[in-house]
Amino acid sequence: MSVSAHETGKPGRSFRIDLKTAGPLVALIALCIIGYSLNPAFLSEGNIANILTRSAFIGIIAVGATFVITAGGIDLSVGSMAAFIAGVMIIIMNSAVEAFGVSIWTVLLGCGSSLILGIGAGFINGFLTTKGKIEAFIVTLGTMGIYRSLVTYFADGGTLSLNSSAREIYRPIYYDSILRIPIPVWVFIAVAIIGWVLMNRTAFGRYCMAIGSNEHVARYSAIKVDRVKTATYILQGLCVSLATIIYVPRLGSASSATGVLWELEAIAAVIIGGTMLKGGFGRVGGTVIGALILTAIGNILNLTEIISNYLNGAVQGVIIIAAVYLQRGSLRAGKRKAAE
Amino acid sequence: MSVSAHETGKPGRSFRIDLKTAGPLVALIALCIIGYSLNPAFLSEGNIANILTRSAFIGIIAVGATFVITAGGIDLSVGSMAAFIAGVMIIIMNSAVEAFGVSIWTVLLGCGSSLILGIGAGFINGFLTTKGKIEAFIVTLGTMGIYRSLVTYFADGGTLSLNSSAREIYRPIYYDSILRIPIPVWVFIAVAIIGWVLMNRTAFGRYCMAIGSNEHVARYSAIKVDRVKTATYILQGLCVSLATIIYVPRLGSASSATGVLWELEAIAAVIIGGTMLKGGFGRVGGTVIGALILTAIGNILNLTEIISNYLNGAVQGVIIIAAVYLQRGSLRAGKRKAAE
Amino acid sequence: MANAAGETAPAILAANRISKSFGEIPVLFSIDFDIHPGEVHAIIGENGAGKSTLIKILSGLEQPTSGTITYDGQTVTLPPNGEAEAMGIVVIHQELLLAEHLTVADSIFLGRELTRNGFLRLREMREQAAKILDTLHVHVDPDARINTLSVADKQMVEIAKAISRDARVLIMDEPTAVLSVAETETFFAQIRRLSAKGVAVIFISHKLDEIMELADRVTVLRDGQLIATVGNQDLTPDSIAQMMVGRELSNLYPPKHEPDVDAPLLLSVTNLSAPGLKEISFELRRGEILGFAGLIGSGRTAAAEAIVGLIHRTGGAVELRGAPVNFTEVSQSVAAGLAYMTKDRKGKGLLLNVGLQPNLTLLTLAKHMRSGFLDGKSEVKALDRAVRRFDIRARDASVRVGQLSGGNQQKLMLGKMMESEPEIIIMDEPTRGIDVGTKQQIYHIIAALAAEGKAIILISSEMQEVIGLSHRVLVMREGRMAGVLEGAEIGEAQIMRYAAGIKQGGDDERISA
Amino acid sequence: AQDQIKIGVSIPAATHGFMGGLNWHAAEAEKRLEAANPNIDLIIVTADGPADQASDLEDLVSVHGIQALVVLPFESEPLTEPVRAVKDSGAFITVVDRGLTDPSIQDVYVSGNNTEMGKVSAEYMKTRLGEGDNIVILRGIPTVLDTERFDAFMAEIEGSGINVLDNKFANWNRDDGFEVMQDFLSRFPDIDGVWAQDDDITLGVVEAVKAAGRDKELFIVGGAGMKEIVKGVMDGDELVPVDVLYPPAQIATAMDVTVAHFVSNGPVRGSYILGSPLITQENAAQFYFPDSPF
Ligand SMILES: Nc1ncnc2c1ncn2[C@@H]1O[C@H](COP(=O)(O)OP(=O)(O)OP(=O)(O)O)[C@@H](O)[C@H]1O
Ligand SMILES: Nc1ncnc2c1ncn2[C@@H]1O[C@H](COP(=O)(O)OP(=O)(O)OP(=O)(O)O)[C@@H](O)[C@H]1O
Ligand SMILES: [Mg+2]
Ligand SMILES: [Mg+2]
Repeated sequence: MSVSAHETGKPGRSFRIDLKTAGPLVALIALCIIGYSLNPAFLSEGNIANILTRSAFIGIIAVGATFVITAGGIDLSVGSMAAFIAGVMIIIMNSAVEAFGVSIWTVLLGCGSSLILGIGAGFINGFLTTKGKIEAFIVTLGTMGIYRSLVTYFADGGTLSLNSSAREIYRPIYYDSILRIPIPVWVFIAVAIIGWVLMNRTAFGRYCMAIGSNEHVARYSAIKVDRVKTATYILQGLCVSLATIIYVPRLGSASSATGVLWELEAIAAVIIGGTMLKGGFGRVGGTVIGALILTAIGNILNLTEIISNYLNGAVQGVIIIAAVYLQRGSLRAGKRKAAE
Repeated sequence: MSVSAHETGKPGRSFRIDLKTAGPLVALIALCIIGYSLNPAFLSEGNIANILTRSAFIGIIAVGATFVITAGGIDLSVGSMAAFIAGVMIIIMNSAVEAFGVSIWTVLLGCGSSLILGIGAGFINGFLTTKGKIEAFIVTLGTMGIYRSLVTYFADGGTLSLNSSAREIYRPIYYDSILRIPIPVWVFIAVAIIGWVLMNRTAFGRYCMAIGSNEHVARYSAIKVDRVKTATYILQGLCVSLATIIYVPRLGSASSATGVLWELEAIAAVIIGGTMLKGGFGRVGGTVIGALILTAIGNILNLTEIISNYLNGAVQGVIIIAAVYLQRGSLRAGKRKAAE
Repeated sequence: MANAAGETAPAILAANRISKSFGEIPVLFSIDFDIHPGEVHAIIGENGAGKSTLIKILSGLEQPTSGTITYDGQTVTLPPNGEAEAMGIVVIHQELLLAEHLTVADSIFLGRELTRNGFLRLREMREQAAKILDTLHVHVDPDARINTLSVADKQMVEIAKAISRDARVLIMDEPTAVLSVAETETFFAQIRRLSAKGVAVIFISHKLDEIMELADRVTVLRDGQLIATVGNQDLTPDSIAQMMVGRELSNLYPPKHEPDVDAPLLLSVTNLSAPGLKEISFELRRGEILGFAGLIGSGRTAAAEAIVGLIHRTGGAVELRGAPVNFTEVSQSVAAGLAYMTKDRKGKGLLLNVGLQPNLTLLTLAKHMRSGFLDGKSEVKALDRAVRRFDIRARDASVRVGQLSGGNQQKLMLGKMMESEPEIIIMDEPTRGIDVGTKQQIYHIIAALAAEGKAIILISSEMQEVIGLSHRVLVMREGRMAGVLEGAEIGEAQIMRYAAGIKQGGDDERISA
Repeated sequence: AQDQIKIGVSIPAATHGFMGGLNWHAAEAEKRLEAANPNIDLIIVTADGPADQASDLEDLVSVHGIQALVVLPFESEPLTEPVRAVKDSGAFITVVDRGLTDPSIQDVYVSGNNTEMGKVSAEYMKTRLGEGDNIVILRGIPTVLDTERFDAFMAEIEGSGINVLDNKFANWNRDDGFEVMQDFLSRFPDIDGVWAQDDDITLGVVEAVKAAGRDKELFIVGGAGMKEIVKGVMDGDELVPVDVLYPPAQIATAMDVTVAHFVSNGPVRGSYILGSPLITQENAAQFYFPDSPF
């Protein structure tokens, strides 16, 4: 009856961690089977590389969103923020090329400014939410409009394109591979691992969960609630800026159409992954799988002709609901098993 | 020392209600002053009628959203649902015209089917959320995709247009006035009053607040939690269907572009109005003002040319944040006053 | 212990003429209070007397309106938000303060995680947590999430959290309110160990025998005023009670009226099983008070929740007035005249962020409708009634329930349940956190209800209460019935023997009447 | 300035490349026309959807009291009645690009030609490909004009023996163009031509094709006349050898014509259909506006 410390040691726990992500994983595997049966090309190396690379953007952003949501917040501005950062990066790199010519420094300058912008934008969201005491939904709805408009303004309604010689240097960051794995995927893996460690192996992760679960408790536990919440938005900004850094070399441009609806996709990835929208409980591993699920759905729809193009959205909707249902189901089964 | 019942009675409560809506009201008045100073035509009768009529759509939908959010849920599907209902209404009315010719019954048939569809769609959201135990965000993200896609499918990628003779009969519902007040505004007023009464003067409203603030407590208090939650989604569906009934005669058509982003606007109106996104606390009066604020912002941007069109979104964002900040500020001041 | 040195050693923490008002409403008036290293200092007083407010001030969570705090002889302004913990002032709050989604180990270490190079030392934290829980004889998994624990286990986790911290002053606000005798004993053993090490302990409780047992000095508050601070040797339970309530307390328990032998059977439960519950059988007659005793986690709550349909029944049958019932929602059991009052007032009983009136009527809104609309006047009347009947005290009409004192919340919850006018009442820890004076009133109310012909199940960890009120006592152990006691058998020793598993109930002791 | 003539210009917001170009041309035309005609005040408003645009039209009448309206309807049917309401207020109406359901409302109609655009694209395909060759199509957003382009293309390609492997919506968006094309490439080992229909999509397609190293085996036909693409055509790009014009500058034409109605002597009426010529290396220079954002 009594639980000794040894019984509760490693094996039991890592088993439960597996169970937690098992839900989304089951859904992902089911999707893969569907994909393969519709078109064997689904599991070709090229296609898998495509899926992984594409999911990197949303995935990286969603890892950041996992922290914001776990701490009880929400960030609707990520898509616009990405467009804005991409736009400013391009403007800065283009002027740098004009002033100093092209070199690897041009790209580094671009990346540096991206990081600064991301952190700054995240800070603004965090500051307005915590110190301004305005609901996160409103703050980030507002900044969403602001960033989207600013990029349209900078681009004069059109497209900001990266100077072609700078692009030549920058291009490999999206298109090259290391050990046959595309660089964006490496970045995604790194962000996911760092995110997982932050969430599960540092006090910061604990604080996010505590704040999302009960802000009073966190406050009474001497946690600097405002600071931690702001940090989650900054982390989110950082993730957006990383995603933008690997996004820009892909098409070398930014416009008002960049990153539209990424916020919804990112939040969906987080929630499909098993994090609760109300906060208190975050799963970075689940988020990664959530991002893969979303990308895979889009990919599968492109690989088959059986569904009217007009109905893509419907199929997507049904699959998302089904995937989450499946996940809840298998989770419940898992729990029952664990109880036995 | 001990609370006498009279102290907790009527006067105190209605005083508090006034204070609660005062915040958004201050923001609205500030906006009106800005609007008038930019262009005196802002306060012309015609323009005011336009603003009121326009805000009716979002306003009616937002009244429904107030219940969903108060009970701790969220509904992202409202915009698509409106498009879908509008589409099906038009199809039904067009076939009715073909089969039986045009009469007032055509319009009544359309309205009837709109109500049934709205209730049904709301029920589906509610059912999947409560019985399927899937997060409302995911369920309604899914149905959002499904409805949007279905209307595209029905319209074959184009636009569904109401038969012009049916439109002739239906047209007054949007364009006519009674006692110089446009009919949509009357509907809005009616929905707002009914919503306010439901929220503040019936057991249902009380239950919504209880569920949103603590579902356990609600369950232990003999509240049929699943049923009440489902009812909020049905109410939301009903509101969407009413909004659609007055929307269809305006443009006489539905397409995949109908109702895009209405969900964000509706939720924004609710939250600007002072309802908390986490649930537990709903203000129908605030929501109405929130909807007016959003419409007024759009209108003001059309009044003046001083701002680049590209920056519309930015101005909108800044005003929304500022309005909510103002509201919180004046609310805080109000509270302090009440405490003194 | 401190008694030898305590008198001369300087106070570690002291409040000097502390006053506190919330807005315009005064709650504390010029209170002097001090505590010495190694001393156990109890604070007692009626519900709403200001005890919790005083300790919040002593731990920095509230700032006094006037007066000063001295710590280690220095006048200090204590930092807010639990930061005083870094100075060695550790608090267990009256209202459970745990984040529901964290695990037990996470909660115990929240805010002062063990880290190495910035990474959490998870295994170490888990092992330490397990060790602390073990010394308290608490059988919870350090990896269990808080939201899966019962209220009592949560309380034990809070205690574990507090004693694991490096406290110089340990402040505890009614830590034992939901604990039964056995848990209280192990807990007290830890307190004694800590105070022997020189930790100063401030302790609030409404259980006067605990005060007698543990405290070196006792401070009595009434209506925010300091009545007296007296040494243990000068105390008797009667004198404490009198100081607290300001009047003589006689007959804490009303006389028992045995129900008629042929009184109709209202509730009959056979072999009821549910998660955490195995084959419970008993019967309940009109006019009868059936006590449920047992250690924490013994399944008393599970039994009640299975009967009213809050948890899913896996086997057995329940009959109400002879007709089989299987409730799946509380609304059904309430409609059938069977009401259950939870002991988890914060998590399941009350909406903390709204006022008194909506809470009181939430269970019975149907009663307050006039032609489909809520009748505010009728709700106001109901509140008026409940305030009088249960002596609910709030300083200001507009307070949210979360701002009421713990005992007054409990009274409000009692009022809420009684609003439904049930015929069968299951009360889970009905006097949790209630002062002796009001307790007496409530006991009389319970007895009167039984005399009126209602049937009552009284789940309580306070053994005296079960003994003093019940006609029969059902003792539970590990989810099963350990035995049933009747008449003269009902006594502390017997109950403990069943509860601890020393004695098993044989077939002959099965409920007969 | 008491006889200031107010002209409202209502267009969709700059949410993708073509509309961005259109917005830019509108803003340029405003500056130019207002400078040239001091008594003319042009008021540009942008909308995010049909309902929003209907509101804009109301505002132009109620707060600005416009004498003329230049409108590019978000969608034809829904905006017919709102434009009629403007007409009823006495304003001169110029409709751009997407015709109203009731053409009698408009005084002037200026338009590109979606049907022709689809047809011209298909005709070019037929010159390069033949029996048994495979193409894929990336479409825009499901709307009437997309359907017009698509239907015209399919009608023209019919009977040529060219296989249309599949068509998917790429939402007039570069990223979607990139991803959809990637998936086409993994799905179909043999693609000879791509009709991308819009130059934003084209840019995404180009990257996907280059990344897959299949740029030698196929060519792409875009549409609209984005400056980057036109420049490529001019420079003899083999992957995107031609473009089909669908000029965003048509809004400027419409504004010119409308202003002319007020400042010139003769009345201005009728239709100005701009046509969709094929942009080739030879004629590209005349379609190249390096200053435009599009
Ligand atoms: N934040 C607050 N705002 C307003 N009033 C408050 C607040 N906190 C406490 N009070 C009031 O202060 C008084 C004293 O409350 P306190 O919690 O200190 O009582 P207590 O002695 O701990 O009672 P109990 O034994 O019931 O726990 C009560 O009347 C309570 O309503
Ligand atoms: N094995 C179990 N599985 C699921 N739920 C359980 C299990 N054991 C207990 N519970 C739940 O825990 C809650 C309280 O437990 P329990 O009934 O054991 O407490 P109790 O005997 O009243 O003692 P105390 O409340 O003092 O701890 C109940 O809601 C019960 O349903
Ligand atoms: Mg207290
Ligand atoms: Mg102008």
